[in-house]
Amino acid sequence: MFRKLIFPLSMLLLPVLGQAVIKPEVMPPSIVLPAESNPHWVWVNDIVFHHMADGKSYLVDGDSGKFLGMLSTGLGFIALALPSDYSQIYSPETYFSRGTRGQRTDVITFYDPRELKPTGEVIIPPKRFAAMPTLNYSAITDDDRFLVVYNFTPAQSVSIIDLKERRFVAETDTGGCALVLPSGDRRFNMLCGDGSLMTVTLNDKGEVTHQQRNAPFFDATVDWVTEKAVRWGNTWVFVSFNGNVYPVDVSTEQPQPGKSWSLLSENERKESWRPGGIQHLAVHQGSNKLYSLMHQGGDDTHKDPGQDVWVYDLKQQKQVQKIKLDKLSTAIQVSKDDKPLLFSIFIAHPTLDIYDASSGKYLRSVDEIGFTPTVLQTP
Amino acid sequence: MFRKLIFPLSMLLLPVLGQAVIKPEVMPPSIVLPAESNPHWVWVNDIVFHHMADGKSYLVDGDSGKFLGMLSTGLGFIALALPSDYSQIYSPETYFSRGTRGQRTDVITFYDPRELKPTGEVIIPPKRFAAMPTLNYSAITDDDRFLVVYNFTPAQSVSIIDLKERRFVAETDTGGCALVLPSGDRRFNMLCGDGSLMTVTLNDKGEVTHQQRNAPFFDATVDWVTEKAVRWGNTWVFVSFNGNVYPVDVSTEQPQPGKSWSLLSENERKESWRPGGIQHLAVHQGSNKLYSLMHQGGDDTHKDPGQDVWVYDLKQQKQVQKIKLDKLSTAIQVSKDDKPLLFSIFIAHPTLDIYDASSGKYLRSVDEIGFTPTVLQTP
Amino acid sequence: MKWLDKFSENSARSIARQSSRRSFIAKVGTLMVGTAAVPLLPVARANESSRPDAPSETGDPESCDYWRYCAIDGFLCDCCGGSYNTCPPGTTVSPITWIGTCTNPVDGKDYIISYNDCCGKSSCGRCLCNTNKGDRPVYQPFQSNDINWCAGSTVDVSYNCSTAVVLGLAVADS
Amino acid sequence: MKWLDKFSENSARSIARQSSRRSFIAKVGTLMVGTAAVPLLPVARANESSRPDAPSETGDPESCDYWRYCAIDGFLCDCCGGSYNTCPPGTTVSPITWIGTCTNPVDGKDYIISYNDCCGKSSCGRCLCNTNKGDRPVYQPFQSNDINWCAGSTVDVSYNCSTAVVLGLAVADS
Repeated sequence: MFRKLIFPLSMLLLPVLGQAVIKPEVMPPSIVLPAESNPHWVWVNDIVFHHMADGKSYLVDGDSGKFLGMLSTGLGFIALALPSDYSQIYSPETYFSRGTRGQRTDVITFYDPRELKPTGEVIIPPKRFAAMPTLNYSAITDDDRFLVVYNFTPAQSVSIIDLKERRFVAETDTGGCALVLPSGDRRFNMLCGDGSLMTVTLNDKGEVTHQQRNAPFFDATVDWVTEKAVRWGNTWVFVSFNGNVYPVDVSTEQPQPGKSWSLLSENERKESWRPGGIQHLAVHQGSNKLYSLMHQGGDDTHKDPGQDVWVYDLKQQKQVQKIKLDKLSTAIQVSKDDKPLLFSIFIAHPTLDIYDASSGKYLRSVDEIGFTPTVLQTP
Repeated sequence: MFRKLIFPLSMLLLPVLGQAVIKPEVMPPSIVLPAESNPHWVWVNDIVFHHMADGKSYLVDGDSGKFLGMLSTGLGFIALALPSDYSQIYSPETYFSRGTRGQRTDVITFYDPRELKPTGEVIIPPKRFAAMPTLNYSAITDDDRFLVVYNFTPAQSVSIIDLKERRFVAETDTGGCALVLPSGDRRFNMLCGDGSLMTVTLNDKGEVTHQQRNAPFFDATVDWVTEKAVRWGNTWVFVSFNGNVYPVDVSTEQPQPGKSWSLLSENERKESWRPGGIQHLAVHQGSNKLYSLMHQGGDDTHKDPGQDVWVYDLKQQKQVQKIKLDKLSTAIQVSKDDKPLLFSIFIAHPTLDIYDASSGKYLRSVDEIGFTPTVLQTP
Repeated sequence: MKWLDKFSENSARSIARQSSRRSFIAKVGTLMVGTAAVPLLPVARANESSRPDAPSETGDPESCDYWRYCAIDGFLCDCCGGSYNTCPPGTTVSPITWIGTCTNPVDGKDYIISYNDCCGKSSCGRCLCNTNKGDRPVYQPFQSNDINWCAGSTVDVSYNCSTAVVLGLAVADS
Repeated sequence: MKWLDKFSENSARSIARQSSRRSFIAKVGTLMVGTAAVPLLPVARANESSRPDAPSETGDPESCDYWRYCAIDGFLCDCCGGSYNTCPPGTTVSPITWIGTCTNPVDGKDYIISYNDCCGKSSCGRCLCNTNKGDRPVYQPFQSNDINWCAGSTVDVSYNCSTAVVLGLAVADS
């Protein structure tokens, strides 16, 4: 049938093309990205709230502002999972046989980071957490071997995937605890409703060998930390609705809470400053800096956007810089290199803004980045 | 697991709820629409161009401006198919096993028009035409028995579905011809590239028994009629890019072209008026009126929006009214009753506007109707 | 509210309604409905008038400011073919969800509100409203509005809209 | 162009870029790319400079006004991780499509342009451009830009963006 249509048409076109059909332009094959990832790249994840069956993630080069490509990532998309060497892209995804209904299938899709093409998938239990995205709903162990995905049905559990063998290992009940906070090659922590961390230990097959509940490290009835904790070396840095910082050293099975401190001075607190947003924290490891998205607001504004990023020295536990953003923001991220970029986006206005993370200087914007962009990831 | 979570929480809530947990409000079951459809209802179809995996159709009551409900209709959604008694809703839909990739499955989904729930589906060849929507890409035979779906791969064919038996009947090659224009209980026409109609005849099983090519009824090299033809009794009314009307009587197997006439006076033509839009024509059978969406523009503006609806008496072939719309429009539709409403929507601004179709008086608007609404259907 | 104005300013195709008393991100930044361990359905079908603690209604249930919506997150079912306490045609209610406490402006009393999601179709897309009143992080799931509570429905996680159902009178701890 | 201004006025979240010389609905109202029965790939890899009829380039290939886009419909691949004649990473080109004829502003000559779609992912969503120059109805499919030409690709109908490839010099019939 195909040929039937093609040939008559070629003839039909001949009078138009005339003798000019000599050397048509060669259409190169689809773009392949460089083998070396650029630390100034950023993935912008989009849940597409009004059309949740069509999740997407967009790759942008922070230096040039160029849009490099995208992935189609299914229904209720949260975020990618990027291994430390960026040799693969893993994506926990949900599909229904009839778009929004029918049989649900959850998969981890493996993408080639140069070709942005699926290279395989692992089917996992159809229980992946459906929620407003944060980066702590799935994570990779420190040696990049296992991916752990948080489930909520509303029973709580995790699914563990062997990334090397491309195999689903097992689902393990984690009742009472949520999030996935990696803390070693064979260990991760989860945050429990009572304000404690649970330590989960794996064997070399990825099977859970031990679950240990620990003592609460904050008062879960008065000063809730957000789900958006960030990792600084072997320390997870939790920040509460009220701007208190709770660092927890996870280098051993028994988490070691550090001394709590506040993002806010007496005066700033009086002026109702507080952290807020969907992704309100970022860490730059090299300089031991914490970036915190801030706004002025009362109780219950912990997810409001901000236009200020305050920077803290995590070692000295003190504020070192204030950056005024060009626009309101609900998500910030910092690149991992030693000339870091600060990325910012607002879920209600999909323009990615790029700053020099050291000076705070506004560099450039990239517009038309999705519909409701949520969280940012840097390789 | 479920219970494990529930019970501790009930206890947790008790102090808050206190003794007030007496007679909680009864949540009624989901809304069920009235058994009788209202002629002033309108379905607004949305291809959701930026998120095509999440097609939708919205039902609005033109009298109250109330949004009544919606359907999720898959990838590259074109339009519903509504039988004359509105006893069912049929929807040609496309799904991929992984949202935008993987195995493609095309189905006709059967929805209950009162409950807006799927009651079944028929799988059809995964070849359904993917294009900017018009209402003539699938249609039901006059006795409501068979649904005919136009395919393009780019080979051209139709799929025929027995709606009573809920069964796929057959796919038939229709090379050279497109669209589905019903013309009887067991007959439909297709429009071919040379400007002719093909007549396709079915037997009582829905099998094609005869295909007949006829003579061209317009010059397909100079005055192309749009795909958006509308049916007026046994006549299909075609309108060309230049505003010429080509009526064709299809009451017999051999289509009978009527005399061509123009929507435009000499003067209007000088002022560059022409029809345009995605759904630029509507017919009101009872009053024999043709509604045509008009704008001023040059060549190649045949899909531009308009803010004027000109009304014609189809029997007398003359203009009888000019309606100035409140907003730009790409799609118009008229209700079927004898106090008809005129509906209008613009693909770039999803607000449905409602007018008295007789007087042209603006009545009301309904906002937030989708993302890129395309074509309107009245029961 | 300045930033909300800013957003509305440059967006007709706004993804959220304005609300005079609600924070925004709010309306966009969080999704869904929370938790109520109390099974709402089925409860004996009391006649409306016979319920001793049925609050008086006032205001527009298609507005984010309607009193029951003091802690809602998502598209209002009242704008989607349902009502403030009823799911639209063809959607299925999530039996569990999260609750808020809202003050009825007529009697000045606080009521426990359950924000049940209606599920099984794509987002309705109309009347997006949200506040985070009383919202907690997802590790306290039954107090979190970030969670798509359709996960607990028989039709799974496709979220269409949210309702606001009165569970009863709230009695302060104090 | 008044209506385009009107649209832009009230929409930052606009679904289409402005273009000085393009009609709009245009940009939204029609979708895709058209037809070229001429197989574009594979063709012997001529060195750019050795092609006798390679047109000189001028202008911004991320703008709707770029000369090759005189009859394009859809998202510009140049804004989507590809280029004016290359598909973005992970997408697959549709081998058949429709053609337009555009005038190169440098040499004033008319060139035949093939608007090949890149397929297999959801819409890129950036730089939506369109004109209907030379567009015909879908019953003349290989001259219609209403058609989603990804239908002819190996990865089926998920449409990501559109390219504009020079097929050759157009020679007028007259």
